[in-house]
This record gives sequence, C-alpha cells and structure tokens, in this order.
Amino acid sequence: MSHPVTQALGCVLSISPTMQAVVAFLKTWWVELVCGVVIVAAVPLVAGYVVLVERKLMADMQARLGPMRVGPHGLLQPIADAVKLLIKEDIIPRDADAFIFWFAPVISMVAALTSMGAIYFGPAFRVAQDINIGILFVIGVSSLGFLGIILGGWASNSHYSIMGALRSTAQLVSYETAGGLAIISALLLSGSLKIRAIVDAQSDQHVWFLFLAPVAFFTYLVASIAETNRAPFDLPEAESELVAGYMTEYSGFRWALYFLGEYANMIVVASVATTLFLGGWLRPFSNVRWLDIPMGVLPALLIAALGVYCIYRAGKQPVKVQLGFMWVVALCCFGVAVIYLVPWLVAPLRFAIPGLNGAFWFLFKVAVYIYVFMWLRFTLPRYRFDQLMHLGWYILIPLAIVNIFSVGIAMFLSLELGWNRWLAVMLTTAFTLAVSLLLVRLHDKHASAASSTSAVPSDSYAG
Amino acid sequence: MADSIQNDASQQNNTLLGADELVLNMGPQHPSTHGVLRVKLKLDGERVRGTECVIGYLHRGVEKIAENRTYQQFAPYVDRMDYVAAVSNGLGYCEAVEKLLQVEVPIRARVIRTILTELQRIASHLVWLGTHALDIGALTPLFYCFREREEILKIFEKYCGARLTTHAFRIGGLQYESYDGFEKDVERFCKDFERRIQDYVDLLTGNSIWIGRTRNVGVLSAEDCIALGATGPILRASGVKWDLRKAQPYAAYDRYEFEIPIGTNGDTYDRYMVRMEEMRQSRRICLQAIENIPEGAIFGKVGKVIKPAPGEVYHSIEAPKGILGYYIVSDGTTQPYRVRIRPPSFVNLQALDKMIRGHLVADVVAVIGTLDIVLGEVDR
Amino acid sequence: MADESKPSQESESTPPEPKATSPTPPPKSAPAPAAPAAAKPAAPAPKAPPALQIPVDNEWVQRYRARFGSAILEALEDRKQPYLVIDVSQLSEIARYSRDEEKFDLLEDYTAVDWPRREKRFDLVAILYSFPNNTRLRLKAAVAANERPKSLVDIWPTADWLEREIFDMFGVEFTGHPGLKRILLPDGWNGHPLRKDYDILQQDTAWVRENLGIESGQ
Amino acid sequence: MLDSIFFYFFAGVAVLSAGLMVTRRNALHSAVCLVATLLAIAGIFLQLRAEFLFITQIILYVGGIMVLFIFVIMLVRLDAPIHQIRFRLQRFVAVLVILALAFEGVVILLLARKLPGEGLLIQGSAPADKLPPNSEALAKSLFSDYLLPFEIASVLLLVAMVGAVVMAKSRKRTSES
Repeated sequence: MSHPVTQALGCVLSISPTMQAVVAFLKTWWVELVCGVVIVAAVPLVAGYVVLVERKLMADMQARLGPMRVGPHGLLQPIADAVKLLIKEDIIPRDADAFIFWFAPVISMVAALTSMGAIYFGPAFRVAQDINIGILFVIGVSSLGFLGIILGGWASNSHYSIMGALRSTAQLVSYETAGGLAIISALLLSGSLKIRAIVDAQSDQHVWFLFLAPVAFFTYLVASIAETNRAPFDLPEAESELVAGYMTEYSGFRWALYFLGEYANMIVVASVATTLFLGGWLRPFSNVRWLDIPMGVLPALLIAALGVYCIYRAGKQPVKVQLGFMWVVALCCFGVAVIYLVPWLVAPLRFAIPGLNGAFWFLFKVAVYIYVFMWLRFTLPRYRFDQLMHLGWYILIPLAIVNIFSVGIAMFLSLELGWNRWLAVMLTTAFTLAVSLLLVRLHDKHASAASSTSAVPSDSYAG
Repeated sequence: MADSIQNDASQQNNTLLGADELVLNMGPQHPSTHGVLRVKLKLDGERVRGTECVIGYLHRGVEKIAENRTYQQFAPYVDRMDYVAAVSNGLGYCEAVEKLLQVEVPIRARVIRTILTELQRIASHLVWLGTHALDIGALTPLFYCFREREEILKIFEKYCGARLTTHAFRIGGLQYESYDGFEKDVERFCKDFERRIQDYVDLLTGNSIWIGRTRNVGVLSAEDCIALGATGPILRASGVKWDLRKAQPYAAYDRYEFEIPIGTNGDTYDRYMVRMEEMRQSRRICLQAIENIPEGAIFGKVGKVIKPAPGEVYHSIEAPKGILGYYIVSDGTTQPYRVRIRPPSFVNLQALDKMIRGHLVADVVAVIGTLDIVLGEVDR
Repeated sequence: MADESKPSQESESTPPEPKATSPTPPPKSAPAPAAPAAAKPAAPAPKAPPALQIPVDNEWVQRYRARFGSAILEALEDRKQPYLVIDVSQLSEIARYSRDEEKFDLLEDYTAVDWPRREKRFDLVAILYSFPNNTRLRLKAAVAANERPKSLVDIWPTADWLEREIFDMFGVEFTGHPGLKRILLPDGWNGHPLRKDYDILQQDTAWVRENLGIESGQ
Repeated sequence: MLDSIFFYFFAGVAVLSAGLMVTRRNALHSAVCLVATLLAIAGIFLQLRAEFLFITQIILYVGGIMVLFIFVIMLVRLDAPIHQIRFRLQRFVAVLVILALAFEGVVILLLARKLPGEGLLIQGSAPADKLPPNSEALAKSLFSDYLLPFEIASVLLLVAMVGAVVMAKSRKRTSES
C-alpha cells in the first residue's frame, strides 16, 4: 500500500537532490508522521469526548440526564467547552512566576502526547517503530507530566496550588514505584520491553497476562488510578479540600491543557495496561481458530448494532433536530461498519483485516479500562493523604515486590520443572495474597488509631 | 481550653522543622465550607495546628429585624436562618410565641406540625448527607439525597405553596388544612424512603474508604460536647441519650414512639450513623402520625393582633442540627422587645477547633461536613 | 456571706406587681439594698391584670440564697420558667455553683437585653440546662454600660462565642475572655447594633464606603 | 547530517541550560534548567542508540531525582539562602574552576583538529538495526561479567535506604516526644 503511492510521488518530485532527500525522508517516515499528526490532532478531541462520556455515565448512575443542551444529548458539549476555554480570559496571578506558570501546562500536555508515540493502538496504528524499550518509554515519558503539575502548582503562588503540587509529587513517587514493580511481573512473563513482543508473547502463550499475574494487574490498576490523579486518589486536585489543587489559579486554555493532559494520561495508562495485561490488540480467544470468522466480523456487527440502536432511539427523540442527529450518528456507525466489512468482501484488501480488527479490540479494551476508572470515581469516596501513602508504601509496593517473586517462581515451576501452568499460577497467587493479608494485618496493628487505614484494598475495590 | 498546651507542643515541633507553619485561608469562597464560612488554618505540613473561624459574612441582623416587626411579621424571617430546615425554625418560633401568649394549639395542628417538621428533619439530614459525602469525595450520594429531598419539598409545596422557606406554621396553629392526599403522599414517601436509605447504606456505611475517612476523625467526648454546648446529633453521637423531643416534648411528640439513636465514640462515623438512624426514626414518627391525624380545629385562640403580656419566655426545640432556642422578651406591645435566637449551628461550630486540631487538612472538610452547619443560621 | 439579712431583703424586693408593670421583668434598680425604693416609681404605671411573674421560694432557690445571700436579688417564675436575678459581681461564682452543685451542666444560651432607660442598661441572660434534672434556669444580671462583668469561658467554653456576640451586639465587655473581639460584624465596625438606640436603618456608612467601595454607604 | 543537527541541538540545549542552572537566582528555575540539561543529555543517549540509558536517565533523573529536588526546593524557603550566601572563597574557587575548564576545552579543541575525519563534526553512527539491542546486552553484561559490582552497589543502596529510614524515624520520634 505504501509503495505505489510514494513511488508515484517520488517520480514527480525527484528533480533536485534536496527534493530527493526530502522524499527519501518521507518514504521512510510517512507512517510515523501521519500517525503522529493523527494522535496530536485526535487526542484533544477524544479527550473531550471521554469527558462527555464520563459526564453522561455519571449522570446515568446519579439519576439525572447530564449535558443535554449543546447538540442532541449534549453531543456537541465538548466543542462548546473547548470554545469557551479558548476564549476565556487568561489570568496570571500577581506574584506568580509568569514563565513557569505559562510553561508548566505545556509540559503536562507534551509529556502525555509524547508517551503516546510508543504505543501501538493496534498492530498497524503506531507512531514509533518497535523501539526496544517501548513500554519503559511510555511510562518514563508520561511520568514527566508530573513536572508540569509540580511546577504549575509552585508557580501559581497560592497555598492551595502548592499543597496540590506537593501532594501530587509524593503520590507520584509512591505510586510510580508500585506501578513500575507491577509492570515488571508482566515483563518477566513476556521477556521483552518491546510492545509488539509483549503482545506476541501473550499470543504465543495463549493467554492474557491478566490471568498469569492477576495481582500485578490489580496493583497496576490501583497505581494507574493514582498516577492519573483519578478518584479515589484525586487528592492533588481534591475540590472539596484544595479547591482544584495545582490547577486552582489556572483558567482558560492553560487549564484546558492540564485537563487534556490528564485525560491523555488516562488513555496512556489504559493502553499500557491493555498491552501488558489484556492482550493488546488480540481479540478474545485469539488462539481458537474456528472463532476466526465470527470474531473477525464481530467488530463490524457491534458497530452496526450501535447504529441500529441509534435508529431505535431516534424514534423516541422529542425534538426533530435530535431525531435527525440520531440518524446521522446511525449512518456514521453504518459507514464504519461498512469500512470494516469491505475487506472481507474484496479479496485484495484482506490484508487490512488484522489491522482494523486489532485497532477495534485495542480501543475497546482501553475504553473498558477507562470505564472502570470512571465507575470507581462515581462510587468511592476519596482517600485521605496519609491513607493514600500508607496504601502505597505499606501494601501496594510490598505486594508488587512479593508478586515479582511469585511470578518468577511460577515461571520457574512451569517452564523448568514442567508443572501445570495454572496450578503454579494459583499457588503463587495464593502465596502473594497470603503475604498481602499478613501485611495488612501487621500494618493495621501498628497503625495508630488516628491515622489507621482500615482499608484492605481488595475489599474497597470489590464494588 | 487545653489549647495552650497543644500550642506549646506544636511550637516545639516547629522549631524542629524550622518555622514551617503555613496559614491557609479556607473560604469564604471555598467549595466545601458550606457557604461563606472562613476558616484560617494554621498548618504544619498538612497537619492542622490551630484554627480560627471567621464568620458573619451572611449576617443580616435577624434579631434586630425582629424588634422592628410585629410577632406575625417576623415569622417568615426565621425561615431564612437555617434555610435547609425552615419548617423547624418556624415551629420553634411559633411555639415560643404561643408560650409567651400562653395559648393552647389544637391537637390537629400539632400533629400536622409534627409531620412536617419530621419531614423537614429528613430533608435537612439528606442535604447534610449529600454534601458531607461530597466533601469526602463520594459524588453520587448527593444526587440520590437530593432526589429524595425533592419528594419532601413537593409535599411542602403542595401543603403551603413554598418549597424552601415555607413559613408553614402560624402563631396559634396552622393557616392551611392538610390538602387532599396529604397522608397518602407522606406515606408513599416513607414507604419509598426505607428502600432509598438502603442505597446510601450500600454506598457508604460499609465502604472501607468511608470508614477510614470518618472513624476517629473529629472525636468529641460527651464532656467536651456539653462544655462546648454542642447539641443535637453531635451530642448523641458522643453517647448522651438526650433528645428534647423526649426530654421536654413539644408539638405532638409525646404521642409517638421513637428511639434516640446514640453513638459511642463521638467521631464522624458515629455522627453519620446517628443521623442515618434519625432519618429512619423520623420516618417512623411520620408513619405513626399519618395513621391517625385527629380531627378538629387547626387554629388556637389567637387574635389578629398579637400583644403578649409583658414578660419573657425561652422555648427550645430539637432542630435537625441541635437545640434551636428562642428567648423572647415582650414589653406588652405588638412587637417583640427582644428576640434572641439560639442557633445550633453557631454554637456547634465552636467545637470545630477542638475537633480538628492535630488532624489533616482533608479532615477539616470532613469535620465541617459532620458539624452540619448552615451559615444562614450561624450568621443570622 | 451574711445569710440572715438576706431573707428580709428578698421579701421586700419580690412583690410581683412592680415587675409586671414595667416592660422589664427584672427590678429597675441594680444594687440590692436600693431595690424597694427604685421599684416603687415604676409600680404606679399601667396595671397589668394577671401577674405572670410570680416569686418562687422553693428548695433550690433557698439553696442559692443560702449560698450567695444578697447576690440573689430575686427568684421569679415567668410563665412557669424560673429565673434568678443576680448581682453581676457574683455572676461567675453563681454560674460555677450552678454547674457544679446544681448540675446545670449546659450553658444553653447566653445573651443580653438592652434597657436603655435603666441605670444599668443591660441584662445579661444566661440560660442553663441540667441534663440530670431536665430543668432550665435563667440567670439574669443587670450590668451598666461601663461595667465589665467576668467572663464565663472558664466555666463553659461555649460562652466564648456567645460572649463575643454579646460584645459585638451590645458592647458589653467581659474580663478574662481569651479573645474578645467582634464575631458577626467586621472588626472595624462602629457601633453595637442590638442596642436600642441603634436604629434599624443605621449603618456604619464610613466602613461600608471604605471597605466595600459602595459610594452611598448603604 | 540529521544526526549532527540533532547532536548539536541537544548539546546546545544541555550546555545552555547548564549555564542557566548555575546562574539562576531562583532555586526552582535552576532545577528546571537542570531538568532541561538532563533531558538534552538523554536525547544524546538516544542518538547514540543507547535507548536503555536514555530511558533510565529520564525515569531516574528527571522523573525521580529531580522531582525530589523540586519537592525539597518547594519545602524550603527560597528567599532565605540568597541573602545568606556570603562565601568569599567562592569567587576564587569559581575562577580556578573556570580556568581549568577553559584549559581542558583548549586541549580538546587542539586534539580534535589533529584527529582524522571532520574534527568536531560527528560521523554518521551505525544504523540502529545493525546494533545489538542494547538493553539485552546491558543486562547480560551486568548480570554476568559485572555481577559482583552490581550486587555491591545494590547492597550499598540498601544500606543508604535503611539509613535514611532510620534517620527519618528517629527524628520523628524525638519531635513527637
């Protein structure tokens, strides 16, 4: 697909040596460039709609409607919000450190976007080629976003901001550690840092790493919520205590940058979790051959079903505009479904099927992961800061460390000694859980009455 | 108070950490100070070393207004104090003036007053629960609570045409008869409410984060409560089984059975449990009351012009937030010579300092929430 | 204290009529010995038909009298609510006694009433409640504008804000209060609004103009 | 060509921000400049196809150590040290250091001219796919050839960590008592 296009382009432009150099550059890098541009352009939009989805879901769980004014069912709300934020007055507080204040949100946003560079949003849709530190790159660069938070909080010259910044720093240091240790378990299982290799390993081993290292997944889930400052760990921006934490003094576009950075970060951690634990772009039961055709068509059918549902709902719209809009949405769905179906019908386009389906499954898993984030946010109260620290240092980090050994032992047992893999996994997981229970027990015993967290994490996330 | 000792201790700490005390100004525009409360926090890191409440931003001089209005004219003003429990305010004021006049209110009026006041107690506690949970970070209970409160407000609206500042009662009884279907509405609400309250219990009571955030936070012993004048659910959560509705029954409370829930620790969690149980008990009172509302007049022997004999009277009721007292001095004219209102929020708010010293910033909002203050009442 | 002399004095000072006639239930005169003389001029004024203020002389009143003698100026009941009119100089002691011995453990309210035409223009009113006995008692003490009564904060910490409010609204200053400053009104406010000579439309216009930037000052 | 551009860009950023870091009055600005330096150096690592070092630099130095630096800077009062710095010898030492550095620079420049090739211009490095994946290579040599130093270093770090914990704990106890 790449060759005919670029070659034709090359013929036209191969006049001067400079042009040739440019063409050569483009020839090698065009996928990266296109994907990069798409990501930079799409992330704000996607983040905006993630916000809308979050508000809608929250509204649904809270017995209300959510945004309904801008566009049918509030579908244009993100655009209205963006416009509002862009034209809002940009206030820089007196005595603020203007340069850092100006610069800090950019760091957050850039870090989040850059880290997406190494993510595979599907077998074909990626920016960077398979760099051999892929997953580390994502984690490392996305953690730079915290610099933006810290500096922004400091530069605002406000108590609330600086406390938010301090909290986020402490939280970052604690939960990066836990998250990193959790990732190591998955890396042990895959034996590589390359993202493609990790997914391939899950394909080769016929199992998602979620099932081989459930404790690691759980640890990463908790740590990733904390890293993205989401409830119940949203202390840096806990609105009831610190107004808006490090964002208190920000307004307008700079605030929007922070906000986008936060949601982009959510997509990043969800992608990492999907890659490491949920089989990346592999479809469910990817090794069951006879499911190839039904599961292959499933994405198209699901999207088409969404379109049908839209048509069904369209009949119930009270306003004509909304009815029309629902039809448009339905048609869009059908259009996408057709795009998914065409390769099945046209033989020369067959090669696109894995890419399309892979992208669908990957994004689907990311969406589910983000949905869990939201669900927890609507359900749970917020941790207190000391409780958060205790949870991180006394429970999650030891748990993650123990789990590394458990996973190692399980691998040793099944690979070297030929045990049944599931038996080994169950035994070691049971061991890890026993250790963690012990830790919780010890911790509870030691914790003073005032600062005791009676939080057994596995309990609090049960619902 | 024992503050000076603690102050010394904190100062020692400071020298060790190097003058690192931060004064954080919380409010008057802050999302979780429930209005325009301003709290100056002295912080050592995130730990609270001392507080100072700055209030009065909502001061309207209600007591001064009272001296310039007739007894009847002043009645709507009291609704504006604790605006989430306007009916209770009205009840207290009307009964105080009735006491001053020494008139008897017909039993039917008293029963209807009781029903409405208990509904108001539920509504007030619902607002408390929603905002308190929101302060601690649980978003969803707020909307559930307001959904139920809406039902109560609808009943109020049907009864007297107003939802929030109802002015539901008149001195001497009631102006309005209960509307057709009043009993049915109340009953439907009460039947529903049993299930609804289970929603909050599911979301919060057993939640380990909730427990972690509320247990042992803002502990107030019974002695402290009494010394600081903290009453209502705060006092009961500290283990004092005392409720004015039982101790000195007013309205028609002596006719109904209900329990006084008490706590043991006097911490935020106990106060939460006490208020939850109070809502159930209020529901119970309502159910008993609607079963048999006595027939008869709804207005006692009170003339158009209220001119109490000179003298004074103090009357207090168990408002949702604590003792709401009215001290009225009459000079024999149609206007009260002095109306002193003992606002529960104002007095309870004094306990704030005691409750959060040594706790973390995050606990400040939990404690402000658990005090259940309404700034309209604090500042009057 | 000299216990013997008190009963006679009290019998003089407790005829109910003078109280009912005037707008003020408490005696017109603050110093105890002068009570009968001061009470007389008020008496001839409009005759109120039923006397709602009845003197009480039961057990606990006697206990108070036995303990504080002349400081208990009167013991009355208004609409079945008892109150003691006491000498302000003994306010703190009587309050402490009420809390410790009579078990009035809750200071339910503490406020003041302004009687501008009286020699001692303010009445301090402390409303006490006893949890064990389920009874209320009001202590009333007349205090002149320039007098500085003793603070009750060391007896009931709750008196802290209540006294600040009295100071704010009436300008009564308490000695021994840990931080007596305005509570509801801004610190720089001029005047004490609940005094009777403070008109309802009156405002500290200068303060408003200066701090709120409102030109009219209203 | 592209490599040279990248190198000089990163090197320029590193040197410039290092200079800024030293000269800034505001400690937090210095920290930000240091972050820029470290990032630029990470960029040079990446250009040398040392991806693992690149990401280690970012995660450890920028993501970890600098965050802690900034944390500490934010906790201490920034305006105090500016007035406290009255260290007379400092200028003298600074002059010495600058002289030494300048001497070194001259030597390097002279040597560079003598070296074969384009002098200071970087020759094109080997393409990435021809190099062995260096994180694996690094791991192998670390855990086989340099196992003992590695273990010693980790024990040292552990000791440091325990020491830090003990110190923090004991100070807490005295402050509480």
